[in-house]
Amino acid sequence: MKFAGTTDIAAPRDRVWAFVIDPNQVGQCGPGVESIEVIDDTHFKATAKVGIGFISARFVVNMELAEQDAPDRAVIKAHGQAPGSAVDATAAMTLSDGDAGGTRMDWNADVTISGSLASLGARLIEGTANKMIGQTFDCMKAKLEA
Amino acid sequence: MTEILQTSPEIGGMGHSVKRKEDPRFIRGKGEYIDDLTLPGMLWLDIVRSPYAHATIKGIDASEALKIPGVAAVVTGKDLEGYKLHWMPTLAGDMQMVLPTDTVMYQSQEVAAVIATSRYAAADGVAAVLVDYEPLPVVVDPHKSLEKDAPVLRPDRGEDKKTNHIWHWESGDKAAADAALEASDVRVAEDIYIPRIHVASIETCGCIADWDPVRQQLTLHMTSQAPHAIRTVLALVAAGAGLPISEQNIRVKTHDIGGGFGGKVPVYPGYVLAVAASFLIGKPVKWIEDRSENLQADSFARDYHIHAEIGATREGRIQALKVKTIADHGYSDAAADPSKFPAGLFNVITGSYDFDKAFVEVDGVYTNKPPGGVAYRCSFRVTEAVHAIERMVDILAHDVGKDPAQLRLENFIKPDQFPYKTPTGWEYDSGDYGRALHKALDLIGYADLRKEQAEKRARGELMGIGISSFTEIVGAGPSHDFDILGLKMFDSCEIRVHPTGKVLARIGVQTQGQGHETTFAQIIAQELGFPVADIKIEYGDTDTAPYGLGTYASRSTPVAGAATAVAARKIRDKARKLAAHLLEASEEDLEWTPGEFHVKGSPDRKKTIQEIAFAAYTNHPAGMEAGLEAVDYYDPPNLTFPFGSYICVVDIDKGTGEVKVRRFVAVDDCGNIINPMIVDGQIHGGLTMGLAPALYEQITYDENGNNLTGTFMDYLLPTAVETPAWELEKTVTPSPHHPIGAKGVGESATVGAPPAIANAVVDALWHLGVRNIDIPITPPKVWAILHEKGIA
Amino acid sequence: MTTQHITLTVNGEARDADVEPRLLLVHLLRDVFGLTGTHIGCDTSNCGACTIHVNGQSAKSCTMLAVQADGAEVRTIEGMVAGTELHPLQQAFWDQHGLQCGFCTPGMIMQAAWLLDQNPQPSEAEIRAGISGNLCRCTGYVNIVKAIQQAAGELQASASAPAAAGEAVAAEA
Amino acid sequence: MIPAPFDYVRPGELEDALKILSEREGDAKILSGGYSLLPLMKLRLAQPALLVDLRDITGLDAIVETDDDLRIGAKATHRRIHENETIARYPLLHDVSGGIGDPQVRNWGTIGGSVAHADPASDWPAALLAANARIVCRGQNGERIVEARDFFLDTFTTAIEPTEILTEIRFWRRPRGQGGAYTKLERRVGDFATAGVAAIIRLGDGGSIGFAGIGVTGVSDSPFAATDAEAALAGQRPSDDVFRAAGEAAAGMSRPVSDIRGPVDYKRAMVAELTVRSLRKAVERALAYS
Repeated sequence: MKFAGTTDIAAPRDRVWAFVIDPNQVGQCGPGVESIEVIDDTHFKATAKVGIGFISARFVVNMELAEQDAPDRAVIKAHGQAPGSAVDATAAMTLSDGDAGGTRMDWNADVTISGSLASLGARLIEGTANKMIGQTFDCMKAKLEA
Repeated sequence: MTEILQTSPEIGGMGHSVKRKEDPRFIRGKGEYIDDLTLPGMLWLDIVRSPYAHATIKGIDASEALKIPGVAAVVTGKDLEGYKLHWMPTLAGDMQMVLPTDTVMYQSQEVAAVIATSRYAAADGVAAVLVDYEPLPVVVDPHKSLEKDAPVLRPDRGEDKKTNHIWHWESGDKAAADAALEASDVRVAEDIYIPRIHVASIETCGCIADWDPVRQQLTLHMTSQAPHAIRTVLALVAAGAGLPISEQNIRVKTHDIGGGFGGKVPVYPGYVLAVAASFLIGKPVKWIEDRSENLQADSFARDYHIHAEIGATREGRIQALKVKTIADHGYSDAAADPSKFPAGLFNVITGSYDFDKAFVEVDGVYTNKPPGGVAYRCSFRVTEAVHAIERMVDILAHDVGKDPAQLRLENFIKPDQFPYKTPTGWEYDSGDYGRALHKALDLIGYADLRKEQAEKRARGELMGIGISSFTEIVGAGPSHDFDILGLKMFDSCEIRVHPTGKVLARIGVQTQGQGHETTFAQIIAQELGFPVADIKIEYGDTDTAPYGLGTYASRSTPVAGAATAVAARKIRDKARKLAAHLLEASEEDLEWTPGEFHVKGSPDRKKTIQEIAFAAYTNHPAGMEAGLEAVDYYDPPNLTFPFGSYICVVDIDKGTGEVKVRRFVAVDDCGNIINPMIVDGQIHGGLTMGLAPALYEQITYDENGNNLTGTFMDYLLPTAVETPAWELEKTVTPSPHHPIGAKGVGESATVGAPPAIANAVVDALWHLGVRNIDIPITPPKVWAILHEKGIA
Repeated sequence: MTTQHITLTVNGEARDADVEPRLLLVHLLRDVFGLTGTHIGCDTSNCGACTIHVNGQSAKSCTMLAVQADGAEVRTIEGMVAGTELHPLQQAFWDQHGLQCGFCTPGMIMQAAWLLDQNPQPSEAEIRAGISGNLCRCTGYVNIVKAIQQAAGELQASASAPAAAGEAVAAEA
Repeated sequence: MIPAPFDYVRPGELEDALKILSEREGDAKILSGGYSLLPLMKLRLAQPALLVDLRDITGLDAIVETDDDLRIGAKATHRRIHENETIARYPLLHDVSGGIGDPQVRNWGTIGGSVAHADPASDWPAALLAANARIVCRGQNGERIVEARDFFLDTFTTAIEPTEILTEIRFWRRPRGQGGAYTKLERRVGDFATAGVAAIIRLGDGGSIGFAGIGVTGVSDSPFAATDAEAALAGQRPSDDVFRAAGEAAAGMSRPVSDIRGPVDYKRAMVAELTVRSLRKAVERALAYS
């Protein structure tokens, strides 16, 4: 599943950049994230309860800051597993100067769901994933603008 | 074949609708299916499965699972590797993983086994095993799998096989078929996909493996259509692994089986895991798969991508056929086809028609899907063949402007052409295709329906009539051509007549609902005149039943049924000697009527078969062995070729694209009939399993190899509401080479029904320019066509 | 693991058990009480092989917890025989060849029994709709429908026969 | 398939149940018929820590008409609703209750369970939306009434608080000149709806449409009221052209996803088609009840 969008953030680009490459900050905005453990500069591990309504699963997610081209572009890869299911996602963010000293973030995400969630929840997944990605970028915007 | 004498209802030989002997236990809930068995000290096995269709296993952490109360052990591929049990052979001679050591190849593949003291603890253990995967590129489409840059899925096959191509198989004369096609006035070509489906018997698969370390005895209670073959495979695997389990100490017992349809022929990793676990722990281990595991991991059927081309004269006289097919086998060829036929009996594709020239080729391909290629109630790829030819003939008829019934009648192999040699190498035993089609046309009122269709079409309503005149090929098979892993496809029967005139017979085939306890008793009743009530049929215990290859591909009646008749005749031959002794007459002077020998011309000078049986133990002549027993291992001289003509009427809802089967007439010819009631029941069930893939069932994958039809919520078996009231008729054309003239019927209807339905739908839409719709013909497919043509 | 004590009546017999709350009713019947006539064919409440009666209503026992049946009257296929006499539905399934592998049969008979309780003279369409929650892979449903029709006729006949006899007695008195 | 472990309580009084929900806020899930919840728990897609079984709580299953309302208790099963004599005069509800799942599901599944579960393809929500029903939610501090149109927030997500229990659904009493219908498309009997459309039409003086309610299920994150379709119908005289326009409007508001039930354009077209079919029947029934 591929998703793309643009988020305009009323914060300067260097701050946005610093946020994006800081696991402790960007990690907080991951869907359902309950805890984050930083492994090194580019690797971190999170637990996240992901789902919709009362249907949810707890994932252990390994994340990697796979590409960083300061302060223009970053790619984060996530590989999450729960009993019987797995999620793999790649999110690419391209930053450019926005209006009034703000930052424009063009993003796209490629999400692959595997296992029983994909098999059994096919009719629910696309909408849910779309919403979660929207929430992630809304969260980043909110935190950066706070 | 010899003449079939009429028996009394009390004897209940052939032709009597004897009520089934197996039913009293089933209707009381006293059947004994695998999950009904509990052995003392038994443990439960449940399986951790892969969420990925293709991934590297980086690690398996069972520590949390082992903390769960009741969890006794977690077995991984690395554990099995120590015993060389991590791979096993498939019945098709390929290799399949029991548990992976490094790579998973399809979603829901077995990754580890949890053994626990209850099914609940085992399930909790499965949820607690953590497996670390690294995803790999997934190949779902067999066409893409054949491309040069596709990842090689099976590097284990060695350096010289760096391709996903498994095998190539062909039949017929390519040059002749090409030339004949070139010379044809009319050429019709079409791509036809026959999708992956699943037999989905209502009982899933399972077993209890019971290794007795003291007696060195393995008893495997399991759901198998072929218990003897399983025993031999287990013995070979054990020998390869150096385990002290040899064939005389392996007992496979099948008990009652809740439907097979081909899905219970293969050896699944779950069976081997249970055996391994029982061997390691020394206790009985039960494995019962759930429905999702059954639908996602057990052998599939079909998945043939067919390109067919037919050539004919302007008048529609069929001349040549050429077919190229890609067979998607998943990550391993685990078909249950005879060894020499990797594409099964697909080359029966010339069907009921008198082709001059034909050429068929099939290429097997690996993809990241579950292995298989088993039947779905059909004899080794016959359904695929029949669907292709019946669709092609229908398209040809429409193209040359001829009624599809008429075109068929003009191109059928004629009764006087039998035995008929096909251009792809088969010899059809007998047939009268025109008689069956005429009967079906009369029964359904074909001419009136065509009138009705014309009127409706004028009003803008969509109604279609579809015909299928199929020829089946069953009864595998003659030993010169047919084997599975070298085991020749004979079958067997052993009959023992007890002194009081009661009979125990054991057969090498197995019932999964076909009613063998009744029909095989009827064969013996027919041949020996004992009442059916006095005959007990046993099967499914390899310690007692004679060796046989099992029940699939409609082979029970053609092969084991023949063995039963021949064994009975051996007994009758001895009975004749005994009767001659008792009546003080010469054997030649005795005449047999069902149940007794009498002296020709003196009907009162007679001995009943019961009296003769008693004498076999009490008063047999000097020099004759005591007892009245016989065994026969029957090697059929040829296959049998049941056939039939089906006609289907459909109405299409223009608003939603829904197809409703309004009527369906099935005229079957399965040769001589043993039990008409059971034959009709087989046809009813077969038709419903033909309706299913035509309109509802398909195993569907997304582009990542996730199975989207892993429960009965999404894999749609028809209910009583979707299923029409089938209308049945028969013609009888006996098989000339079968001892009782029977041909077998279990699968004809599943083979013949889908093209009748598809042809009806296309017929309803032909005037809009529609030539083919691949099954299952779902409402969205029909609606998309109607929408494109501006109708919806 | 906490367990709960439940008591229930199964085929007229008082039973009790200590069960985990998550124990499915079908597993209570099969694994604890040994009543293996009730089968499991799917996990998602689609196939109906596990159909039984709970307080007179047909239910899918794989989609019900044992604790939900606490205090209930449960009837399974094993409770359909009266002494040695088959229930008219059991007899009719046998007579009409309404079963082949027999695996869906107990659930099918239980659902049919409930259906005839509700609607003693169903039409063919009502029968088909009435068993639409029960999947059969062998019979194509044709002979199941016939069996239910036969049983409906017999149940009707036996329902009216004693009443008629009763009237005769009353008249004599 | 085996559910993960959970605790289970079966309180005898509603107040007790509400107290438990407060004490275990977020952990607890209400168990009614169980036919929606238990399959998800067996697949381990749902793993509630506590089930609160409403079985022993009496008085939540009445079906009564008041001067203004038709009130259906949350625990009324689909079958009891379908067979109820009063409901016979409510053709929309009669349609819906007779077509959910299969007979066994209808024996045990309840209206309250379905509505609170809020599966995006379930049938009852469409009817509640079309009929402008009201949903009674009880908490420890008393009752609150939520309009159906404010109730279905998202997939499996409703306006019920975790500490509340849905106790009753209130429909408006059927006036003369009103009719309703529900049409669903299912791949096979017993399947979740590919799409389903509930319609209520009240004919005003002179035969024009005085009120139109359209509820749609199966083609969005949650069932929704097709307000554009309602607007297209209001004040119009019933005709196939008007119905078609309403159908197009309803289709325009749907947000289906492409899946094994069909692609997006198909599902949209089905919404239009089913809307027309439900409207035809609703008007026919309205005329028959004038």
